[in-house]
Amino acid sequence: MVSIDHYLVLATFMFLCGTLGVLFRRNLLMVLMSIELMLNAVNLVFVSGSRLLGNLDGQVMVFFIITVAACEAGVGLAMVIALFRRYGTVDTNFLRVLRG
Amino acid sequence: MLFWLILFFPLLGAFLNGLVLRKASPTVSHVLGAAALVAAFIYALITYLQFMGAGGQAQVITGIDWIDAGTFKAPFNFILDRLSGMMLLIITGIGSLIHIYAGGYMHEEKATYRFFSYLNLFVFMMLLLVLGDNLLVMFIGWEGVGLCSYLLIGYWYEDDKNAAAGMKAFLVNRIGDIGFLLGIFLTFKYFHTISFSQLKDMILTAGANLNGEQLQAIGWITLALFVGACGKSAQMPLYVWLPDAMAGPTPVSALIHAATMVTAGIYMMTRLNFLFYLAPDTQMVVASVGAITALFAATIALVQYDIKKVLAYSTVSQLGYMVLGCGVGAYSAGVFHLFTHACFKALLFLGAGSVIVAMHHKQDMREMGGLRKFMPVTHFVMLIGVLAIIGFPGLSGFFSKDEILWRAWTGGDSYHIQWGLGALAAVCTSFYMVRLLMLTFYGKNRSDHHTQEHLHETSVVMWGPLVVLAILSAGVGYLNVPHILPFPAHLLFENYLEPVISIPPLVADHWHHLHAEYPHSLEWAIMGVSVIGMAVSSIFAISMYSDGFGKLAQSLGSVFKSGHRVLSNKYYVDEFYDAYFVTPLRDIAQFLWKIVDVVIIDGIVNGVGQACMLIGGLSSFRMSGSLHRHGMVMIVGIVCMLSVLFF
Amino acid sequence: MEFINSHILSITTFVPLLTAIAVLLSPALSIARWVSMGGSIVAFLASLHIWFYFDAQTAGLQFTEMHEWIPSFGIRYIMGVDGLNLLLIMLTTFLTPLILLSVWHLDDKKQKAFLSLFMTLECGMLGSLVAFDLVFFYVFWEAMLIPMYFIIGLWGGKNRIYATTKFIIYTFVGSLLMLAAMIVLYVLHFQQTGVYTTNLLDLYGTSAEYSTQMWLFAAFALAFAIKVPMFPFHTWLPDAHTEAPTSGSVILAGVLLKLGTYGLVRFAIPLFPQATATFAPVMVALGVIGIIYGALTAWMQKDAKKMVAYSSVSHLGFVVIGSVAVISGGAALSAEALTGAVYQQINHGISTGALFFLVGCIYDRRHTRMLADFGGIAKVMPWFAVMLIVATLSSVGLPGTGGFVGEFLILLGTFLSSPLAGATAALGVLLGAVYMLTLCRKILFGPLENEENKTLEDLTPREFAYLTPLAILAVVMGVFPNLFLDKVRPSIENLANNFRNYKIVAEAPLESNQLLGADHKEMGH
Amino acid sequence: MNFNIPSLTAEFYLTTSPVLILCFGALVAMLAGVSRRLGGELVIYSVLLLSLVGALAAAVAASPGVETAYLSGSYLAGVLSRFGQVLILLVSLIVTLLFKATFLRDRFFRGEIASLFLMVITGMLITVASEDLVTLFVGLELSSIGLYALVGYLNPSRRSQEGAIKYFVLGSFAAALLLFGFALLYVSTGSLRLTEVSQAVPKLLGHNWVKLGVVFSLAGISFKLALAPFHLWAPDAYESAPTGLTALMATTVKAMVIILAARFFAGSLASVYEVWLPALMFVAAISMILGNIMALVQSSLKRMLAYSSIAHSGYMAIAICASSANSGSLPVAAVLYYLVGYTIVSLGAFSILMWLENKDNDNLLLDDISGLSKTHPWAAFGLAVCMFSFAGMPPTVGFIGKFFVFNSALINHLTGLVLIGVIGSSISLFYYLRVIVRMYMADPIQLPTQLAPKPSLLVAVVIGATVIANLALGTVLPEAAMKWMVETSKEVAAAPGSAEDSQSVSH
Repeated sequence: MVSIDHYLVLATFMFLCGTLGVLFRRNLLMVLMSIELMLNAVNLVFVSGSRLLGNLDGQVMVFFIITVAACEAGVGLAMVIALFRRYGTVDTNFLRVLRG
Repeated sequence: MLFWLILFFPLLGAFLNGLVLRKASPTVSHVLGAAALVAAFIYALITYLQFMGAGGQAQVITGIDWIDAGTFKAPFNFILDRLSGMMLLIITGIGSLIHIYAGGYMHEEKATYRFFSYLNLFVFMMLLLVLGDNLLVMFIGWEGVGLCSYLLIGYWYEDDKNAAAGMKAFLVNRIGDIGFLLGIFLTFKYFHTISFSQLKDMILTAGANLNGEQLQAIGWITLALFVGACGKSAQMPLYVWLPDAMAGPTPVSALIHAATMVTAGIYMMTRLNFLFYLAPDTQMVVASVGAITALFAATIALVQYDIKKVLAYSTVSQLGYMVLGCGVGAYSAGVFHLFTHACFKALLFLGAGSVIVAMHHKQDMREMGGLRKFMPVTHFVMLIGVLAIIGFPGLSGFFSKDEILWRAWTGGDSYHIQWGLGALAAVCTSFYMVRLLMLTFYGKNRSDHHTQEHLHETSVVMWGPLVVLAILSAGVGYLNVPHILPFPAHLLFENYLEPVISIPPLVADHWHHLHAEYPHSLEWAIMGVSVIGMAVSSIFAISMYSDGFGKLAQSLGSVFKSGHRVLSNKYYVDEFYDAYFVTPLRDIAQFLWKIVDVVIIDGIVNGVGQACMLIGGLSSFRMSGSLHRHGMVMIVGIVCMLSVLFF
Repeated sequence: MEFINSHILSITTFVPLLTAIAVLLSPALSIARWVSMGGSIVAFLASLHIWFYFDAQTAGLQFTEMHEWIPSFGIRYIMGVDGLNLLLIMLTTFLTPLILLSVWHLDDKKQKAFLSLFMTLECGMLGSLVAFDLVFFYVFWEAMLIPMYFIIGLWGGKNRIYATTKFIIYTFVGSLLMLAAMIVLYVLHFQQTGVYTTNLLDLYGTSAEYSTQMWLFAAFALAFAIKVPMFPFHTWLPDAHTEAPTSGSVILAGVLLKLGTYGLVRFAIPLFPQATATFAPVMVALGVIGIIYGALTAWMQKDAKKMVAYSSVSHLGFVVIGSVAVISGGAALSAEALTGAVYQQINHGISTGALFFLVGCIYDRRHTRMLADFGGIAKVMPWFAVMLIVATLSSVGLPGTGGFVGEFLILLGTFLSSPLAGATAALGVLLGAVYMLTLCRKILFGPLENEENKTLEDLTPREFAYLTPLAILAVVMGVFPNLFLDKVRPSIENLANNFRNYKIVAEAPLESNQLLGADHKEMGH
Repeated sequence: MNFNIPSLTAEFYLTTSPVLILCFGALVAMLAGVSRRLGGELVIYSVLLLSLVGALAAAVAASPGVETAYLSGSYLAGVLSRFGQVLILLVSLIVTLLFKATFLRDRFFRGEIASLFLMVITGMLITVASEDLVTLFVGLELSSIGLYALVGYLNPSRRSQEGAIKYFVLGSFAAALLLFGFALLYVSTGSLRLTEVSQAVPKLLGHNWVKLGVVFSLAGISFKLALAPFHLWAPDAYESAPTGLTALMATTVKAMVIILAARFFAGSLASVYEVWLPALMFVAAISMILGNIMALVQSSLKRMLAYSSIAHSGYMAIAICASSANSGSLPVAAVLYYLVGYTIVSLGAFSILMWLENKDNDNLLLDDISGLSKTHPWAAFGLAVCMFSFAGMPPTVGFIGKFFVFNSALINHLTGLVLIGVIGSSISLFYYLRVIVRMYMADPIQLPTQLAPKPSLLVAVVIGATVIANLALGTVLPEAAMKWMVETSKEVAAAPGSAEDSQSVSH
């Protein structure tokens, strides 16, 4: 019997992977992908939870998350493109003007 | 009512001269100042006569309330008894003479309103001091006379030295005043009153009921008050201000630093004699300090050249006698010497002032000599003054000083040393006073040509008071003639003060010798020692200084070179104080300001601020900038939150 | 009359604030001057009304006013007068017109703002003196900092920004801790009685555990110690004084510092009697250190104003030790010392105020305050010399001036409480003379050498006008202290004898006039 | 499980009308923007104003006596929601009006921007009115995503682009954290409705997943509230965004999240405070310290205000911590009072900055306002009042707010937090004073483009109103306002799951 904990651990692992990606990848696109990974980990939890609880709220949430993630990706990519078009880079190291 | 006028006139004079008539001519100031005093004297005399006519019983004159806080009460009450009545006359009487004289002395000054204002104020304060019925009113006068002394010493403030001398006088007096204050605190703490009349009642009537704690406290009270007396009456080790105070105009020296203010300590001790009697240990200290001061100052006076300095040290020395008198329990003797001293020392100072005016404000005796020819009156009165102070038989000093020395000798074995010191001091006194007289009035005139041309006797305004004082100096001694001498009335003064001086029954045994009978031969012997010592040293001084600084004087000076140097440098006391008190204090103050305040305290305060800035700068620099670092900080935050929650 | 008597405190407090607004709205500086002077005189007259109608027979709170302010938190607008604040109110309203007179001649562009700020400051000071509700008090206490901050910061000397920032932050830190302590006390009172209130009269007697009391007392005492300022929290003061304009220094030394000692007496001591008894030795020790330390550092100063500033540290040390002179094994305070402390506050206001004015006079003429630049001024400015000497004598506590009465009573009471402390503090009397006479000597005496000093003009009639009242008062307070002490005696004895369970009764029952029309229920609890 | 399709009554439409009006306005603005003729500044301006005023009117008018949940808790109508919505709409309206007076007017009043703007507001309205984690999430994201875009797009420059990207990446990251927390809560408790979650949590106290879920949710909420150590986006975003948006971020976003946090912690999870209180105390403390300390060294005004807003979030968090115990609605009322005060003051400060800025200088430095009192005395005065208020000096609202917060905290024995708050406030005074020092005690300096804004009646009215409101709330109004706050927050205290026995503190 695969208990819910297994899903949770897997999801946590995925979430951590995503987190590490955000923390350590210098390429903005990869950072965006990592965030997507984190969201998907969340989705996994919701889906498995929904399944476990026999309750569709989790599924509904997942739909919303997917939608919102798409929006986010849209805005994010637009920003990255704007950055690339203007400065020719998508490296996060470029983003160091604001500090202090 | 008359009584209040005594206080009112000097105050009015001070007010008018000081604040209203600032544009008035010197003559107006003089007349106003002197008139205020003369009026005060007249009223004092009337009051005194009324008082004595009524039997001379002490009476308390109630005034308004002054301070009234908690259980502490200090009303403006005044005490009129034989002691304060006598002081009243001395102050206003001698004060009037000096005020009159001062007009002549100060005639070259352009605006003397300040001078007379201060002098009048001084008299007012002095009257408060002697009339106050409680320690606190006395303390007003006590500090008030200090203030006036400060202002008058620094009268010629444009010379920084004078200003410094005034300040020194004030500060040294303040040291004593702290002692006085502590005395007041202790008195209030243990007796719940500071009124003289109440204290006296309490001690004398309920003397037996005093508990041990109170008796012990009396020791401390008297000691503390004596510190105050040391300050005001220029005793060791607080005498240093008095010689410097000679920077003031000479009438000031005469009035304040010889006749009146400096005697405040003796007056206070006499006023509280019932307390001092209860503290034999303190009395021992008092007597010792008095005797040591008398000799110490006298030795310094031996070698001074400044005429006023000699008189100043002489004053310190004479005050030592008075204190010695108090210390051995002979308060009436002390006060009697105060009285005679007021006369002859005022005379000597005013005479010296007369000389100084004639010499165009030169005070060095090395430039004088032979003034007898030019100033016969001054010479004559000075001669009387000198004879009085050295104790020439028949003049006032003879009676008063010998009485003190006699009481010291009979005070018991423990007081023989004090007697010895006093007698030695008397020998010195004769020497330096005769030396002063010789150097000033005899021999050849040593001043420069210009001064010599203008040498002449001073005006009547100045020599008039001198004559009066000379008569007093010669005569007042007969008020207290010892039993052994053939005279119609003996010990008038002592009997007069009898009601004031009261030995508490508790310690009557200890002081029994004050009333004991002694063989006449002993008294003759003691007197003989003094007279012989006086005569020998006077003759010695005459022979040494018959014509200026003769060979003998010079050779003695070179033989005792180091001794002479120590004496002329006044035992280096000022230097000692400077090196061991003033300079360290200054260093500490500098350290407190420059190091503690600026570096340590402000350093911490500003350091905290700067540390915040530094941490802020570092943290905002380290944390921000990179996207990843932001994320990292967030993860660290989550980890911290988890650890807070789980552990 | 009825109305006036029941609102006199509000009138006294808020007339200056209204004046401040009117000053801002005045079309011209000349009008603004008269408006401000008028307002300050009205406030003074109002305080005279208090003085004359004050019942000196009772320790109770008089002229009380109470309105609801934030009733749901039990916070009220409570004002009252008793012997502890009466004299300070008088001092404040008395000094303000004099200060306005001293700045009469200034006519730069910002002067209107100055007058306005100054009147606001007066409102703040009066408000914190009469407030009997902790939060209400705190509002004035802190709000007062703002005008003072600007007065130093805008009209100050070269280093003014540092000084004024230091001043405000220092005070603010202490005050905030006190605010926290106030709230804790408020909560404690609620736990004991079930009523939320910040009414000081109700809070007296709130018992707290010993350890809690310690902390609360420490917080209150810190706030007040900074304001006083007590050693070692004093370093803001010399800076603030040195940089502040003359008028600012006068009001700072004259009144603002007194609020610290007033706060100790009004709040810290009666609210936390147990802690007071425990902390008294510490406070006395710091006070005595302050006396000696302030005097010694003052002695070393080369700047006349800084010297007077440090002298304040020394003088207020006296007031502090007088306030906490515990006697009878901690059962009571020494009434003598407390009287002295209350009295000395006023004296210090008068004498130090006068000293700052006088330093201002020569600064106006020479634009320097360095002692070395002066000497022999007495010759060209004899009246100035008279005034300076009178102020000096009052400052060194010469008998016959007010300073003596205060210092003497403080020392006496302290001595009764602790002979060692009293004796050590008495050294301050000597050291006080040391530096003050040095000041006099360096300014007034000695040869008149500096060419610039030879042409100095003596006091002008305007300067006379504001110095003479101070000089006269200094003497009157020394000779007729009972004139003042009679008014304050019952209150002081009440505090001194009953500080262990202190209560003040409001003479007129405090009736709650609904300020906001709110009903009286506690809510949210 | 309830699969009944809820009936959508007229009442529902009425209560949701603010949201609907804004959505409609957003659509209109977007469509109008397409047309060249209709996309003019004036048209868009009117659309914005009309929809905001309409929504405001609707929000005020919708007066639910009792809290009512629609769509199985997805939309919650009640006094607290209305409070939040009115506050947000009012501020948005004022910001919109202010944009009219700035150099950005020609950029702001364009179809797509206005549409985004209205969407952001819509998201906020939804968030404050939701009890369901789904709507809550959608509302949050709607407002956030819109803001990301606006920050980068309204006035593009290297700085604003960088700021937008940082804000976006970190925001999405935080959203993921928040979602992860929600997911864990969901898995543990089986529900996405706060009321149900709160009922289930007490039974699961020992369950580590719940704690994990709460911590992650807290992290997400802290991020939105800019609580340290989740605050680092704020300075960058505040500094790089056009000032009008900064004002919006500092006020409305904060209001939204505070109300959300009040619902979440003070309401639903109050009875199980063990699982979140230590963590929230931790972030509150860190925020007060770090925010204030880091603000000390800033030279850009907006950046300084960003750090200061972090500290203020910390103060508000104190009150939320205080609501953990059986303390009734007082702490929530206190935090709402503080929030209103902070909103007024921030609005005042930012509106002055907005007015002063120009094309060449849209990020004022401390030096730039040197001598402002001489050149623009009233602006300087307004800013000074704001600074004193931020610092919590009486007689401003800042003091009363701080008093209420400290009060509620000390009633609940959070002495340590209050002490940190006191220390933080003391530090903060320094940097607020620096602004005043610059304005009043320094001489004007020569700038490439002088700050010479056109006098604007509107700006004057706004600044005047904030100053007056500020002083009024600090002096005469606290009682009335506090009463209102208490009424408003009763809903939270009365929410199921919060302490039932919430009469009074007894120890």
